[in-house]
Amino acid sequence: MTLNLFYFLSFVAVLSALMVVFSKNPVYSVLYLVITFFAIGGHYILMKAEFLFIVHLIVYAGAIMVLFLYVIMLLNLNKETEPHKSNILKFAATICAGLLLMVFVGSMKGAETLTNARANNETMIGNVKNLGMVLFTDYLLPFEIASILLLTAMVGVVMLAKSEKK
Amino acid sequence: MNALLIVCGLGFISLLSEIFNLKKGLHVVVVLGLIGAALTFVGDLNVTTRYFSNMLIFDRFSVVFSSLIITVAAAWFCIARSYFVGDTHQTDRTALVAFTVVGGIMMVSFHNMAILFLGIEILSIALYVLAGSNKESFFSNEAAFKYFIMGSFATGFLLMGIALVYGSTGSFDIAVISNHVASNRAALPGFFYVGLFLLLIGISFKISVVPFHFWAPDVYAGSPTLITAFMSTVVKIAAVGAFYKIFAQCFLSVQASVSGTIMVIIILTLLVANITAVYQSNVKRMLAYSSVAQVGYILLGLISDSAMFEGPLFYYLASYAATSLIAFAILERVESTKGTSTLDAFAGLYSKNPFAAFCMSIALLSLAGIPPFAGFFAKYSVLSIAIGANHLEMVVIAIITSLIGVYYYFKPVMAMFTPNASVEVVFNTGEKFIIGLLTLLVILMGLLPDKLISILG
Amino acid sequence: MMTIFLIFWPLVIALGIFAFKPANAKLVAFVSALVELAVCLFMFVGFDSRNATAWNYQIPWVPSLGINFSVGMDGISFLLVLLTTGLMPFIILSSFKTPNQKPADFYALMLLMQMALVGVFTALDGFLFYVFWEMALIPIYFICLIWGDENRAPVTFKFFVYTLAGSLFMLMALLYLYYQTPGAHTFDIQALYKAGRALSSAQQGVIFWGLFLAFAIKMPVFPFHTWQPDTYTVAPMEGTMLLSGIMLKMGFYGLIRWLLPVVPLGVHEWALTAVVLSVIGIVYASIIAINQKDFKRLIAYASIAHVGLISAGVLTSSKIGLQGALIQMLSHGILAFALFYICEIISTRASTRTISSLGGIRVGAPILTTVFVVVILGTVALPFTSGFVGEFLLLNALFQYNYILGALGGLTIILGAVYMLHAFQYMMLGKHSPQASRVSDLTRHEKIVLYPIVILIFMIGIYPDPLLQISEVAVADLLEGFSNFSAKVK
Amino acid sequence: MIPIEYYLWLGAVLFSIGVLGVLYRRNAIIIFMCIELMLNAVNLIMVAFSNYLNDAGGQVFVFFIMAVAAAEVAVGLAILVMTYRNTKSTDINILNRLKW
Amino acid sequence: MVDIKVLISCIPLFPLLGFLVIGLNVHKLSHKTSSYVACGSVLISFFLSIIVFAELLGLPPDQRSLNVTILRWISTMGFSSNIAFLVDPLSSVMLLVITGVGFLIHVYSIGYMHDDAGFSRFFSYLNLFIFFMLLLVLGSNYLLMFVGWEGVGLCSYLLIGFWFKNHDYNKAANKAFIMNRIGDLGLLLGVILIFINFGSIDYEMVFASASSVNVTTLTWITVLLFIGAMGKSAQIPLYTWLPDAMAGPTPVSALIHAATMVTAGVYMVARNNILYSLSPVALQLVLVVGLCTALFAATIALMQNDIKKVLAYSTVSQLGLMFVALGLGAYASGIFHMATHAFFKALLFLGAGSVIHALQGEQDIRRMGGLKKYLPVTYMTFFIAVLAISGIPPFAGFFSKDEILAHAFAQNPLVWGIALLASLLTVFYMFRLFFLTFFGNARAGEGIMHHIHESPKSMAVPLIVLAILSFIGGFMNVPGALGGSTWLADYLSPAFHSDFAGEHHLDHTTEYMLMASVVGLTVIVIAVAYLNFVKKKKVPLEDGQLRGAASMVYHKYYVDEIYDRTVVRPLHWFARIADDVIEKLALDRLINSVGQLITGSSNVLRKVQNGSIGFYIFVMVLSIIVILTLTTVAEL
Repeated sequence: MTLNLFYFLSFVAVLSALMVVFSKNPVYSVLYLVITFFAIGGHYILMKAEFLFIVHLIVYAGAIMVLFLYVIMLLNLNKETEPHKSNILKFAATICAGLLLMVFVGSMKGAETLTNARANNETMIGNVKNLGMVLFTDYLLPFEIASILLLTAMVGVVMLAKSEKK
Repeated sequence: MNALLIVCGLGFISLLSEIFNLKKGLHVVVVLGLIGAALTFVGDLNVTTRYFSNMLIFDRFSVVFSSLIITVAAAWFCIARSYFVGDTHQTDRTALVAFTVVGGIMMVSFHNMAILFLGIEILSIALYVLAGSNKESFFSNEAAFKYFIMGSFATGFLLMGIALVYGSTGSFDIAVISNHVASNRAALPGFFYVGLFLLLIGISFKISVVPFHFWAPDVYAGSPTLITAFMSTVVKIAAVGAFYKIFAQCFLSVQASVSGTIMVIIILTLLVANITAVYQSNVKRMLAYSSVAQVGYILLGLISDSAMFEGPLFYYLASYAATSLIAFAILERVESTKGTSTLDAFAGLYSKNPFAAFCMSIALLSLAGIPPFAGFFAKYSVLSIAIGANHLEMVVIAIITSLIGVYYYFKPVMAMFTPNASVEVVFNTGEKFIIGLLTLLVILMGLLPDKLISILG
Repeated sequence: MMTIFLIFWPLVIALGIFAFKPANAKLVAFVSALVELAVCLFMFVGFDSRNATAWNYQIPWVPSLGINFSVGMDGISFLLVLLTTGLMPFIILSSFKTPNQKPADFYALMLLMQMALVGVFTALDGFLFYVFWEMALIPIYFICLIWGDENRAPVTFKFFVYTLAGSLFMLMALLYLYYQTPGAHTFDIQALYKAGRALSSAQQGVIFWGLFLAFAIKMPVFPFHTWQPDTYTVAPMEGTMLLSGIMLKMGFYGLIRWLLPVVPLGVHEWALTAVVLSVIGIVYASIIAINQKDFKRLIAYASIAHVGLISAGVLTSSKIGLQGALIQMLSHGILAFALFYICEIISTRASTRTISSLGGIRVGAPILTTVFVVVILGTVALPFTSGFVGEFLLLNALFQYNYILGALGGLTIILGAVYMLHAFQYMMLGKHSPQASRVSDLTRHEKIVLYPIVILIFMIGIYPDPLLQISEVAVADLLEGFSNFSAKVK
Repeated sequence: MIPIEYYLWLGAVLFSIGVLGVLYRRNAIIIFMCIELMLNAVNLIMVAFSNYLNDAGGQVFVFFIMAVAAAEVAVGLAILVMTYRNTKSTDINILNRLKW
Repeated sequence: MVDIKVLISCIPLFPLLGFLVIGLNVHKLSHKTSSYVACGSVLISFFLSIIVFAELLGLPPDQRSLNVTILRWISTMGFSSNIAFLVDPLSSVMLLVITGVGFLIHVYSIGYMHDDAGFSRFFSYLNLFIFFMLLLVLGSNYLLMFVGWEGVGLCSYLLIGFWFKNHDYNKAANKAFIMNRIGDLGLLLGVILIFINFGSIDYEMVFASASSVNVTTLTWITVLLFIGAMGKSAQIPLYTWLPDAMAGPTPVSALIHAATMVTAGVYMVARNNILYSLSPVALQLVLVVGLCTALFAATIALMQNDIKKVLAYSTVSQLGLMFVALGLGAYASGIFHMATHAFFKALLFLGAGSVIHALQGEQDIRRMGGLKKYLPVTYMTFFIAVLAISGIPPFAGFFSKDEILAHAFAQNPLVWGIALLASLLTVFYMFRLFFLTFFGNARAGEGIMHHIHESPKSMAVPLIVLAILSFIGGFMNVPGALGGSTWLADYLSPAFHSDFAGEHHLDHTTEYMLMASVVGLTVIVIAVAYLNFVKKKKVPLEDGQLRGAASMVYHKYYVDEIYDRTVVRPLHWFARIADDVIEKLALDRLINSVGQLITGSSNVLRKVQNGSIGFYIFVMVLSIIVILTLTTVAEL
C-alpha cells in the first residue's frame, strides 16, 4: 500500500516537475510547481514527518509560490513572451541533465550498507515535540541565526524593490 | 562569540539608527564597533571555546580568521566611506555589510554544517543585494542578477552535497563526520564521494575557482567598486577559510581522493584566470580575474600540505586583503573622478598624484609577487610548500602563470607612470591615511612575515 | 655591524630624502653616497682577508622557515660592494645636470637600488639573497619607466619580466636545495652548499640550470640577452649606468657565490655548455656591435661581449678565472659608467646618437675626445688600463680550460677594437658635421666626474695588486671545496 | 517500508529536472522556480536520510533550508523586479553586457 | 754614483714624464717648450742608455744581465708578473737604437712639424711611443713586453691618424691597429701558453727550463708568438697595414714604421731564441715567412710611385730579410741588420720627408725629379742611405746583409738564391726611386718648384748624423773574413743561448766569392737602373695605363682587395645578418612571440566569458558531471 502510494506520489511529483519546466506560461509553471510541492509533502507524510509536511505546505505553497504568482502578475508576465532557446541548446540541456541524473543514480546505490543506519525503530522523530526538542537545544544557534538571515533578506528586499523617488 | 554578537549588534544598531535618525555618527560607530569586536579576541588566541552544543568552535584558527575578517572589514569601512555616508540607504547598506561579516565569521568558525550553510547564505544573500545596490546602474543590476541566479544554483549543489554527506555519515557535526570518515573509510557508500565533491564544488563556487568562476569577473566588474573590494577581501577570506575547514579539518582523511581533482582545478584556475586577465583593459575586471587567480595559488598550497599551510594561508589572505584594499580604494577614487576604470583612467596618475601612484604600484607589485612586499612572501610560502610536497610540475605552472600575472599587473603601472595630462584625483586625508597605512602594512608584512606566518600551525 | 650600516644607510636616506626640498635631493643623495663610500674605504683600509668573518652579522628573520638575516663580506663580496659604493657617487654626480621633474623620487630610487645591490653582494642566506636580488629590480624598473626614452614602457617591461622569469627559476632551485637541508630546513649558505653537494649528478645538473638561467639572463649571456640592448637604449643614462655598471655584476656574483660552490658536479657536467654559450656570446655580440648605428646600442652589445668573457672565465671555476672576473667586473663597471656618460654628453649636445651623423667632434672638444680615447682603450683592454688586467686573467683561465674556446674568446680583443675604433672614428674624427659642431668640450662639472674615472682606469691597470689581494683568500677558500670535490670525481 | 534508494532516486530525478529547467529556460522566474525544485529535492533526500538514520537533525536542517529558500526567493524576486524596471524583461539573455 | 738600477728605471721614465708634461698641457705649452721637453727627455734617456751600456760592457760577459723590479703588477693565484726591467746585451743594443734614432727623429720633427696645429700633441705621442718601445725591450717578462707591444701599437694608431680630419688616414690607423691586434692575440695566447707550461712568464725562468717542455708545445708557443711578430713586423699575411700606415707624418714613418716599432717582432724572436731554436718547425716557419715577405714586398715596391710607399714596401722586405736571418738561427745577424736598417731606413724616410716637405706634400715620384740641385743635403744623405741599403761596401747594409746571405748560403743555397733576388730587387727599386727623385727633369709644378728650398737645420742635422751612422754602422760587426772582430755578435752572444749564434761554417774563400758575386750583381743592377731612369729618362706610367702582370704588381697583387672580400665584407655581412636576422627575427621574435602567444590566447580565452548566464551554468553543470563521473568511477 505505502509502496503504491509512493509510486503514485512520485509519479505526480516528477510529472508536474517536468510540466514546470515545459509549460510555456509561467502561471502554469507555478501551478505545476504547487502540485509538485504537494506531492513532496505527501512523501513527508509517508516518512512520518508530519510537522515538516505542514511547514512545507505553509512555506512553499503558501508563501513562496504566492510570492511567485504575485511577481508574475506584478510584472505582467502571464503570457508566452519568453523567446525560446534554440533546439540544439534545449537538446544539450536535456542531455546534460540526463547525464547528471545518471551520475547521481549510479552513485546512489549502497545506501543499504550504511553503517549507522538505525531504521525501522518506531520512535517518532518527525513529531512536533521531538523536533522542537532538537531545534531548541542542539540547533538553537542556527535557529536564532536564521532570524538574521531573514532580517538580511528583508532589509535587502526592501532596499532593492523600493522604487526611488527621483 | 562576543565578536559575533557585537557585529550582529552593529547590524541592528544601524537599522535602528534609521528610525531614530542617528545616521550621522553611524559610520564611525561601526568602525569602532568592528575594532572593538576584533579586540574581544585578544585573550582568546590560545583558548578553544565551544558554543551551543558544538555548533560554533572558536579555536585558534577561527579566532585568527575571524579577527582577520573583522579587521579587514573595519579597514574596508574606512575606505568605503563614500559608499555609505550621504546615501539614502546608508543604514540598510551598513546593516547588510555587518550581516555579511556575521556570515563570514560563521563560515570560519562553524562546527556544524547547519552553521556553515547559514553562514554562506547570510553572506550570499546580503551580497546579492549589495552587488545590486547601485540600482540605477544597468551593470549593477546585471551583476546582482547573475550573482543571484548562479549563486542560488550553486547553493542547490552545496545542499545536495551536505545531504549526501549527512546520509552517509549520519551527522552534521564536523567532528563526528570527520571521525566517521576516518574510521569507516572502506565502508563509505559511493554517494559519500558525490556528496563530498558537491560540497567542495559548492564552496568552490564561492571562492570562484575555474570552472566555477564565471560569475566572478562579471559580478566584480558590475558591482559598485567598493563592494567589489569587499567581495574580494572579506568574502574571499571567509570562503577560503570555510574551504580550508572543510578540506583540511573535516575531510582530512580522504584528502587523497580529492586532491587529484583539485589539482586539475588549480591548473585550470591558474591558466584561465591569468591568461584571460592579460587582455583586460578594465582594471576592475582585471582585478577580478586576478582575484580568481590568487585562489589558484592558495589551493596549491592547500593541497600540498594543508596542515603546514595553515599559517601561510592566513598570511596569504591577510596580505591579499591589504593589497586589494589599496588597489580598490585607489581604483574607486580614479573611477569616480574619471568616470571609467579602464587603463586610460590611470594614465599619468603619477604626475598628478604621486602618492596614489606609489601606493597603487606597491599594491600591484605585491599582487604580482615581487619582493619585498607581502604578496611575494605569500606566494613564496605556497611555492615552498608545493616544492616540499614534490609538486614540481605544479610549481612550474604556478611560476609561469605568475609571470603572466606580472604581465597584467604591470599594465596599470605602466599607464600610471606614462606622462599624460590628466585630471587630479582627490583623496581626502582619511583615505590617504588609511591607504598609506595599508601600504606600510604591505611592506612591513613582507619584511617581517614571521609573526604572522607562524601565528597558526 | 659595518655591513648592516652599508646596507641600511642608503635606505634611511632614501626615506629621509623626502624631508628635504626637492631641489636639494641630489645633494643629499650625493652626500649620502659619499658617506657610504667613505665608510667602505675605511673598511678597505682595515681589510684583513684572513679574518673576513669579522663583518658577518646574523639575526633570525623568519625563524619558523629557517630564514636568517645573515650578511657578511669576504673579499669577493667586498670588492663588489666597493664597486657599488664607489660608482654610486659618480652616477649621482653625473645626473646633476639632467633636468628632473621629481628629483626626490629619482634619488630615492637610486639609493634603494644601492641598498638592494649591497644586499645582494653581502647576503649569506639563500632567501635573503633572493629577496635582495628581486628588490634590485624594482627601483631600476621605475627609473627606466619614469625617466626613460620613447617606447620605454614595453621595453622596460620586457626587461622586467625576462629577468624576473630567470630569477623565479633560481627561487625554485634554492627552494629545492632548502628542502635538501637536513633537520629543520634552513637557507644558510653553508647548509645549502652541503645540501647541494650531496645531490646526485643529475639533480645537480637540474639545479645548475635553474640557477644559471637566472644569472645568465641578468648578465646577460647569449642567447638570453635580447632584453639588454633595447633596455640600455631606452633607459635614462643613470639607469643604464646602474644596469651595466653594477647590476649585471649580480649575475657574476651569483655564479661565483651561489652556483659554483653549490653544485660542483653540475658545474662539472655542464660548465662546458655554459662556457660555449658565453664564448658564442662574445663573438656574436662583438660582430653585431659592428653593425650598430646607435652608439648607445653599440655599447650595449659591447657590454654583452665583455660579459661573455667574464662569465666564461668564472665558469672555468679556476682561481685565476675568478680573480680575473672580479677585477674585470670592477673595470667594466667603471668603463661602462664612463662610456654611457660620454654617450650622454654627446647625444644631449648633438641631439643624436647615430654614429654616422656625427663626426669631427674632436675639433671642438679635444678634452672630451681624449677622455673618450682613454675609456675606449680601457674597453679594448689595452695594457696598463683597467680592462687589460681582468681580460688577461680571464683569457688565461679560458685558454687553460680549453684552447679553442680560449682562442675564440680572444677574438674579443680584435673585434672589440674593430667596433670601438670604427665608432670612435666616425663620431669623433673626420670633418666637422653640423650635429657635431654643437658638441662643446667638457664642462667643469663633467670634468669632475670624468677625471677621477680616467685616473681609476689607469690606477687599476697599473697597480691592481691591492684589489687582487683582497679577494685572493676568499677565492681560494671558495674553490677549495670545489676543487677537492672535482678531484674526487676524477 | 520504502527502501531508502527509492527516495534517493526520486530526489535525484527531481533535482535533475530542476537542473534541466535552469538549463532549458530563459525566463528568470521559471529558473527561480526550478531552483526551488532543486532545493525541494534536497529536502526530500534529507528527510529520507533523517528517517532512515532515525536522526532528527536532518529534518531540522530542512527547516533551515526552507528559511533560506524563502529568503532567497524574496531577494531573487526583488532583484528581478529591480532589473525588470530597467530592462523590461525577465529574459536572462538580455543581461549580458558584462562579458569578456 | 747613482745605483745603476735607478738609472735603468729612469730610462723609460723620462719619455713618460715628457709625455705627461706635454700631454696634460697640450694647449698651454708653446711649440718651443714642448719640443725641448720632448727632445730633452729622449736625450736623457739616450744618455742613460749609454751609461747603462757602458756599465754592461764593464761586466764580465756572463754577468751582463741586470734585473730591476719596480712594482708587483698582476700577481695572483700562482700567476705573477711584475713591472720589472731586464737589461742584457740584447736590450741594451735596442735601447741605444731606440733612444738614439728616436732622439734624432725628435729633432727632425721640430722642423718638419713646425707649422702644424697639433705640434705639441705630436710630440707627446712621440714621447709616449718611446716610452712604450722602451718598455717593450726592457720588460723582463712576456707580459710587460706585451704592454710595450700594445702600447707602441696604440701610438702607431694615434700617429697614423694624426691628421684626424681625413678619414682615409683614420682608416689606415684603424687598419694598423686592428691588424696588429690580430697578431697581438697570437702573442697573448702564446704568453698564456707559456704560463700554462712553464708556470711563469719571466724570461729567466722560462729560458732556464725551456728544454723541459716538449717540442710540440714549444712549437705551438713559438708559432703563436710569431703570429704576434707577423702583425707587428708586417710579415705575410699581416703586412698590408704598413704601407697604409704611411698616412702618418713622415717622421712617424721613419721612427715607428721603419726604425723601431716594426722591428719589435725581430727583437721578440731574438729574445726567445732559445725557444725557437728548440723548435725546428717554428724556425722553418719564420724562415719561410721571412723569405716570402722579402721577395713579395720587393716585387711590389718595384711598381710603386709613392715615395713613402716604396720605402714602406722596402721596409717590409727588409724585415723579411731579418726574419730570414732569425729563421736561419743567425739571431745576431738579424739584430745587426735590424740596427743598420734602423739607421739607413730612418735616413731614407727622413730624406723622403725632406723631399716631401720641400715639395709641399707631393709624394708621387712621377711629379718629382731633378731635385739634386735644390736639395743638396737631402740628396747626399739620401744617396748614402741608398748605397747602404743596396749593400755597397763599406756602407752599413753591406755588412749586415752579407752576413745574412752567408748564413743562408751555408744552410741552404735556395734560401740564399731567393734572398739574393730580393736584395737585388731592392737595389733596383731603391735606385729607381733615387734616380726618379733627384735626377732627370723637374716634373713638379711651377708653383711648387718656385718655393722649393732645402730643409731647416733641425731637419738637416739628423739627416747628416744618420748618414754618418749608415756609413759607419756596419763596422760594429765586421765579419772575420774581412778581418773584423764580429764585435756585436760577441757582445750579444750571452743573450743567444743557441749553439751557432753569430757564426756560420763557411770558409773565407767561399765568403769572398759570395761577397764578390753579390756586389757584382748589385753593381749591374744599379747600372740597369741608371740606364733606364737617368739615360732613357723613363718615367713610370700614369695610373690605369698598366696592363697584365705589371698592373697586378702595381695593385699590390690585389691583396687588400682579397682581404676585403674574404674577411672584411663577410664580417660586415655577417654582422648585418646577425643583427637583422638572428637577433631581431629569430631570438627577439622568439621572446616576443611568447608575449604574443599569451596575449593571443588571452584574446581567445576571454571569449569564453561571454556574458551569458545560460552558458555559465551550462559549463558549471558539465564540469560537475565530469568531476563526478571521473571521481565516482575512480572510487567504485
